[in-house]
Amino acid sequence: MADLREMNEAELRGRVQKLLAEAHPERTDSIAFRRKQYEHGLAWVHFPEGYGGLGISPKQQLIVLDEISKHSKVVHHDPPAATIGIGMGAPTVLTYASDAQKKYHLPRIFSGEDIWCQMFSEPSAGSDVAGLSSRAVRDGDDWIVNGQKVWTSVAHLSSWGMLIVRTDPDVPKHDGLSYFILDMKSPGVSVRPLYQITGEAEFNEVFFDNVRIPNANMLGKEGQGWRVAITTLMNERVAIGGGGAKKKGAGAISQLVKLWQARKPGALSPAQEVMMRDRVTRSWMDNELLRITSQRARAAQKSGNPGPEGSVMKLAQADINKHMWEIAVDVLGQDGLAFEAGYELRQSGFEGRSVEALAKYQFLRSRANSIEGGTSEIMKNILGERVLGLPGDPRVDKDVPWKDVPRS
Amino acid sequence: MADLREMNEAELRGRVQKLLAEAHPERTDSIAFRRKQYEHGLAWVHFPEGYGGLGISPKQQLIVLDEISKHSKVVHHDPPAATIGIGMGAPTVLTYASDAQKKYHLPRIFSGEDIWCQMFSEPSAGSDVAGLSSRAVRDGDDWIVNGQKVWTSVAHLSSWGMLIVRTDPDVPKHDGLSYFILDMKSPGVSVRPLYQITGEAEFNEVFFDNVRIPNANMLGKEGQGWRVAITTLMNERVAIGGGGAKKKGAGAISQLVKLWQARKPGALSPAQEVMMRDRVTRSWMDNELLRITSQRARAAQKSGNPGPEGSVMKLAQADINKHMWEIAVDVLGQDGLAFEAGYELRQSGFEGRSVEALAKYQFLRSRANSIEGGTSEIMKNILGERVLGLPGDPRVDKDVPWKDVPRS
Amino acid sequence: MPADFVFTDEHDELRKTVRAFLQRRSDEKAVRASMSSERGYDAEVWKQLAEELGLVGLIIPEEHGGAGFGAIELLIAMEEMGRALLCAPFLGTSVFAANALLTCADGVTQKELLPKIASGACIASVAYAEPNGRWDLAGITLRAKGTGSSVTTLEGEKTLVLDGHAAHVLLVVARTDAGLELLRVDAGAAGLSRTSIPALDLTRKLAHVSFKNTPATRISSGDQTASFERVLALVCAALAAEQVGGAQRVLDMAVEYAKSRLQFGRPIGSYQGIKHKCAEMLVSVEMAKSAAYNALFGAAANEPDFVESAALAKAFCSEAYFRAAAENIQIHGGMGFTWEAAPHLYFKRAKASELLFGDAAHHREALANHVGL
Amino acid sequence: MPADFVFTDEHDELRKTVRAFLQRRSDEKAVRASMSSERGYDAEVWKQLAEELGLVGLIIPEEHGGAGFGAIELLIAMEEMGRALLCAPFLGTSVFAANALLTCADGVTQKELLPKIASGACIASVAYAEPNGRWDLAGITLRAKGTGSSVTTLEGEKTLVLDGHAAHVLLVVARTDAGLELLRVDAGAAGLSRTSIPALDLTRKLAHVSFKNTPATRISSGDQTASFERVLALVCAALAAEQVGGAQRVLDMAVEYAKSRLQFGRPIGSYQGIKHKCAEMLVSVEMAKSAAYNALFGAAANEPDFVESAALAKAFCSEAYFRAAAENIQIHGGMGFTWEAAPHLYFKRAKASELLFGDAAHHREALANHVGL
Repeated sequence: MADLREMNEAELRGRVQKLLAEAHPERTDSIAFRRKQYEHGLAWVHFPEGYGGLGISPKQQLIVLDEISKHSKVVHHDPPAATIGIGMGAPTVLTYASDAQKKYHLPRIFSGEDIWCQMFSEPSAGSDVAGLSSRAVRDGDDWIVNGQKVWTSVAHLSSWGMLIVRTDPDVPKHDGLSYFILDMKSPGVSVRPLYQITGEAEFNEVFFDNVRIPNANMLGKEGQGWRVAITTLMNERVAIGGGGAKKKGAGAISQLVKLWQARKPGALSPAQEVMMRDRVTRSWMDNELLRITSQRARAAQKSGNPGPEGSVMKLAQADINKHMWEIAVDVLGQDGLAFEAGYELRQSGFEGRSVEALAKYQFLRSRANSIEGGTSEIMKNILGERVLGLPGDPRVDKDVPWKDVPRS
Repeated sequence: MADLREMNEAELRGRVQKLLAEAHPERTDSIAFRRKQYEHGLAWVHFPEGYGGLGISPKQQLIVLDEISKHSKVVHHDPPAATIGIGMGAPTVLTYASDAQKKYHLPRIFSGEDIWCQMFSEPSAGSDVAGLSSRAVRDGDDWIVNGQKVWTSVAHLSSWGMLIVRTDPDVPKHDGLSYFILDMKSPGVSVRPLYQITGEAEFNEVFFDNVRIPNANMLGKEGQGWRVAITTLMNERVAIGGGGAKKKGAGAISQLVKLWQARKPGALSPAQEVMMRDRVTRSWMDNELLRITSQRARAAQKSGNPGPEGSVMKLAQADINKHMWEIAVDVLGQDGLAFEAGYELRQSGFEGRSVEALAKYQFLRSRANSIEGGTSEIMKNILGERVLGLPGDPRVDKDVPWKDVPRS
Repeated sequence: MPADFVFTDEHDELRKTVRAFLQRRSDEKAVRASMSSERGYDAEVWKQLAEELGLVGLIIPEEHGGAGFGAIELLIAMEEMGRALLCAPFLGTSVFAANALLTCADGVTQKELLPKIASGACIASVAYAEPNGRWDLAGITLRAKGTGSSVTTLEGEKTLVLDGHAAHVLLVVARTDAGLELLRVDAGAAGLSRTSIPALDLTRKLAHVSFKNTPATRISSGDQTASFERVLALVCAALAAEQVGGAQRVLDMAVEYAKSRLQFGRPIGSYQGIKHKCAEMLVSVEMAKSAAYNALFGAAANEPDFVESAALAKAFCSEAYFRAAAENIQIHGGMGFTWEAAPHLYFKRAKASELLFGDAAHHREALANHVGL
Repeated sequence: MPADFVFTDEHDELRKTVRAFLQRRSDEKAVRASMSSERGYDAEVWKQLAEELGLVGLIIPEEHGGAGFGAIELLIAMEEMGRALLCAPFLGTSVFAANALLTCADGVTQKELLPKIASGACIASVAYAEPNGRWDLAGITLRAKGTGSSVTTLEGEKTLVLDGHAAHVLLVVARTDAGLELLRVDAGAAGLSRTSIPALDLTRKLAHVSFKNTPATRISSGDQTASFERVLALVCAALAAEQVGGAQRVLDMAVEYAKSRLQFGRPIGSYQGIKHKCAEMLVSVEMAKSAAYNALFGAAANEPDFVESAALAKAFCSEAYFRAAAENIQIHGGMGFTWEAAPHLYFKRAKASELLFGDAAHHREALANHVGL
């Protein structure tokens, strides 16, 4: 994508103005407007013409946004539930699907009419995703799928899912996988919320009981599923990375500072107060250094010399975040014993919380930071091996048919 | 040894009195007295008669000591330099040597006439002792040894050494080792002090340049060296374990408390003082818990239900000790920057030190606590595998001829 | 005489009995049922604990209908209850209230209440902490009105009362003209209101209590500051024992999981990343055991430094349990973060019992004062 | 404008030059030779640093014969010197003394001393700390006798003076009637005596200085408290950069060793026990870099929060370097504990630079005050 040409800015802004003349966000609902945006090639400007893009550099997407914002108080951003489809589903469809599929799915993904989910992880395949065991067996023009996926966000809202399953257990694990797009309304698909220790379900489990998928819905060739999945995952990284530069003391740490400054006077002895203040200070330092490290990472990337700054962030952030919320609960002291929100099991919402309630929620929620998106143990392997060049652990699952690899 | 009979206590005390009648410690030098003690079977009471013992339970050794102490103000304890010979050399000689060798060596070991050292570790074989590469090649009635040993205490004072070398590189590592006792005055043996980061040398390096050892000095059979070495090492544990129960607050922690209480008034701000006090308190707690854990280990052993308490001590102690001396230097603050003793390289002595100088010395010395006698990494493997029953790491050096195992 | 840390055959028998009972009646399913119940515990189990096992009156003397056991038996019971995550008013009633009555109350009250407690019929809770956030005795500011008379009135608040919602009797720690005293308020008293606190740890219920001109009976005579310090110390030591039981259990769970969970064709426990974590947990659990055992063997032997040992135990075990419970979640990976798996139940109990009766820093400060650092 | 952390091509060139020079002239052999020498550094190397590289006068303006560089170049130089464990009076003379002169001294003194310093001919040391153990400015109690006049006398002690044994000029921080001032004492002054302190870290020489009715010249005008706070901040930030260089070097050493050392037939770095340790070191080194870079880019940009950033840097880098140096010993195993191997040289430097100018707790307290926590 880096070698895509840039369009003359005025011309691009002109195209946006044309879109706005046809449909104005202030007077058009999100789905209808975004359909129009797609038709004008302004959905993903780096996609080819006719597929929601103009075949120009992805950096210029910002100009589109800027021009819309200039002329409209309402901006129809990506609907939150649709981000997986827009960020990861679309590029995968674009790269691997048939032309008819692209024409069908891309506008529906971008408009937010169709929510997409990603079904890779399985209960038995956490860090070792490629070791997954959901099976698809060929039956005429269809594949019949049985198995289970887990950690699937928005599955309960999704029309379509990106699915990777094992089609050949007799070859080493990466070689026996195939990639499908699955109509989530197919018979035999069931979705259950997966409640977390906070009592909320941000994710789902998805079960497949003799689910039929037409062979036409396989993306890539049989046995190439891992390669296709990599395309999806690469776009996950792009989607997650590049968080905006926060200001000093901003972000989560400001919540801890707020709690600290609002502490009950006299609850802590003077000595305990000194020690708690030092813990808050350490956490402030950690957060500040995380912020600076992310700035350094961006600077290094810009200058074309990306160093290890980026890779260490995920690992550092998990610990720092967990620590910060532990301290927050300790600052609350007696009040830390209450969990005001209660634990009624429910789908995750985005309701507001008081800073006290937030602290307790985050105290629990942050435990997953060192697990989700790569456990800290895996991250340390990656840092040790890819950044520092240390040799790998001996592997017992390489070059062995998947079915012969021991698993739990 | 557990099933050795106990001797009637009065009879045993009578034998000690007979020894004292022949030679009294107040009027006899250590070597002469201990020779007599050997002759009376009171050296190692659990050794057989004629070899310095009476074939009775080793617990009764305490009675011998008690009886001597009753009648003499002077007690000729094991000479410090001779403890390796007495504790580890003698049992190995007793188990594996010829009768003539036993008769020659045991009295000389016990009397302290002959100092013994242990030569197992090598520069390339640290945690992996059995991977050692010093070679012995048969030449008529002799073996010719080349190679190097390291971490050999008292080698510079020793008449004899316990030596393990590789006699067959074509079999897996444990199977190709043989065990010798080596006359340290043999041509080709050279001993060099090994200076540590404290500037002192507690240990030596020993080099072998075509050193000849008569085949008769092999203990055990050719290729059985590892088994013999285990005998030696088992006795090392016996010798090291069972440290006396200290009183609360006694031992090293009392030094830290002393330093803390003698701190410069006003050097730390009130807040820093609070935090430093908390660190001292944590260290006090850790040391106290170590003391209690060792009591628990003894209680469990006594009751015949040894739990994991003993195994955790080594690992815990290393960290606790390192931390304690770090805190001590921090308590000293500015004075922590000085190293009063200087770093003149010298053999380790036992001179007195001020508590300040001791803190700095121990700060450096304690860094080895997590390395010597089994690194903390190895200890964690042992705890994980032997105590908790977790599976081992995959091994690449099992069932492979030693010469084919990669090594640095 | 320093403690020798030897458990007798009777002790081992007690442990076996308690463990077997709890395995049957406080398995994970039972814990989850109690957690989500209003009362917070299974009344039937409480009855069995009282009548069949004699645990409810464990430290109540036989003359008052109890089992007449001491601190070592208490250690064993708490350890096993912590291990099983038992939901029951044991800490509040059988330890805190019973010990407060034994140490501070007059003979008449003892004679009336202790047998009821031992029988399981009476839940008694000590109303100690106040909303000022403090755990030290000097933080008690609730003041009984009127002087001299044995009946007085209370106006104010207490909080974090263990099982306060279910208690038949509240033992209120308050200031009188005599100093710090224990006052009795019965469940139906006028102006008494109790609110359940939605708790971080669902396995231990807490209540907020307020008094509006509520009649209360003075049941201690004279200032109880010194006695009550020892009562608190015993509660902390018992809680430390419970923490040790929980810590050992999460270590066991982590190890079991690490043995059976395979990734990349190997049990995750064969990787040093997990193995060393487990080994470090083991070290810390063993040290925590030493701390709790030392405190309760010390209590049993009436050691003069018992209050100090209790502070050490609460300080160390609080952190050790929390760390172990957190690592257990980590070792369980994604599964450890789900509601349906057990690790979070221990994690929340660990955090709550860390904060309850003062956190580690609070007790380290107390310890430093005792030791004279 | 917040710092952007971009090194220019000129910066990269400077780093390359310094590193190449130090690889030649401050390899381990050279360091050991300097360590055991009386002077503590190689005069020839110092001369080259001044004349060939222009580093000695790095932050001295060109008008005073220096290179006229700023804080980013200082960051680069210190990082490389820390990496090479250079033994030289750079921190004491080129950073502390030069900056003190630039910030606090009168024009005449600047004109006289700065060119001499830049040329390498003059070692100047700031006599700051006193035997009371304090590092804060309020801890300065040495008081110059007499008032008003530009010449006064000193009576008392200063300690931990960087390269004080070799200094030609001492810049003494003392109290006068005007407040905190900088006074000049030349090497031969009457009543001046200097004793080398046998140092934990042999790579940086420290001296104890005492004044007995020693004549001293006032070279600043008026109270310098505020200015001197910024001087100290720059020293701390520079020291933090040196710590980062050292920390990166010990990480590199540890990784190299972990790759080449085989045990049980595998490089020890293939075991997660060692691999994860290295990964954790990497995280901490990167965070330390962020801290030091932030401080010195901040200084270069004249950020108003520079003193705060310097405190953060010294606090974080002190601990990060010490931990990394300690882990490097551990990863080297027995070898790491020997005199002949390099790890202990870094370990001692790390500990000493942690204590120098206030330890991490000292700087965290300062930071908390600045941030208003």
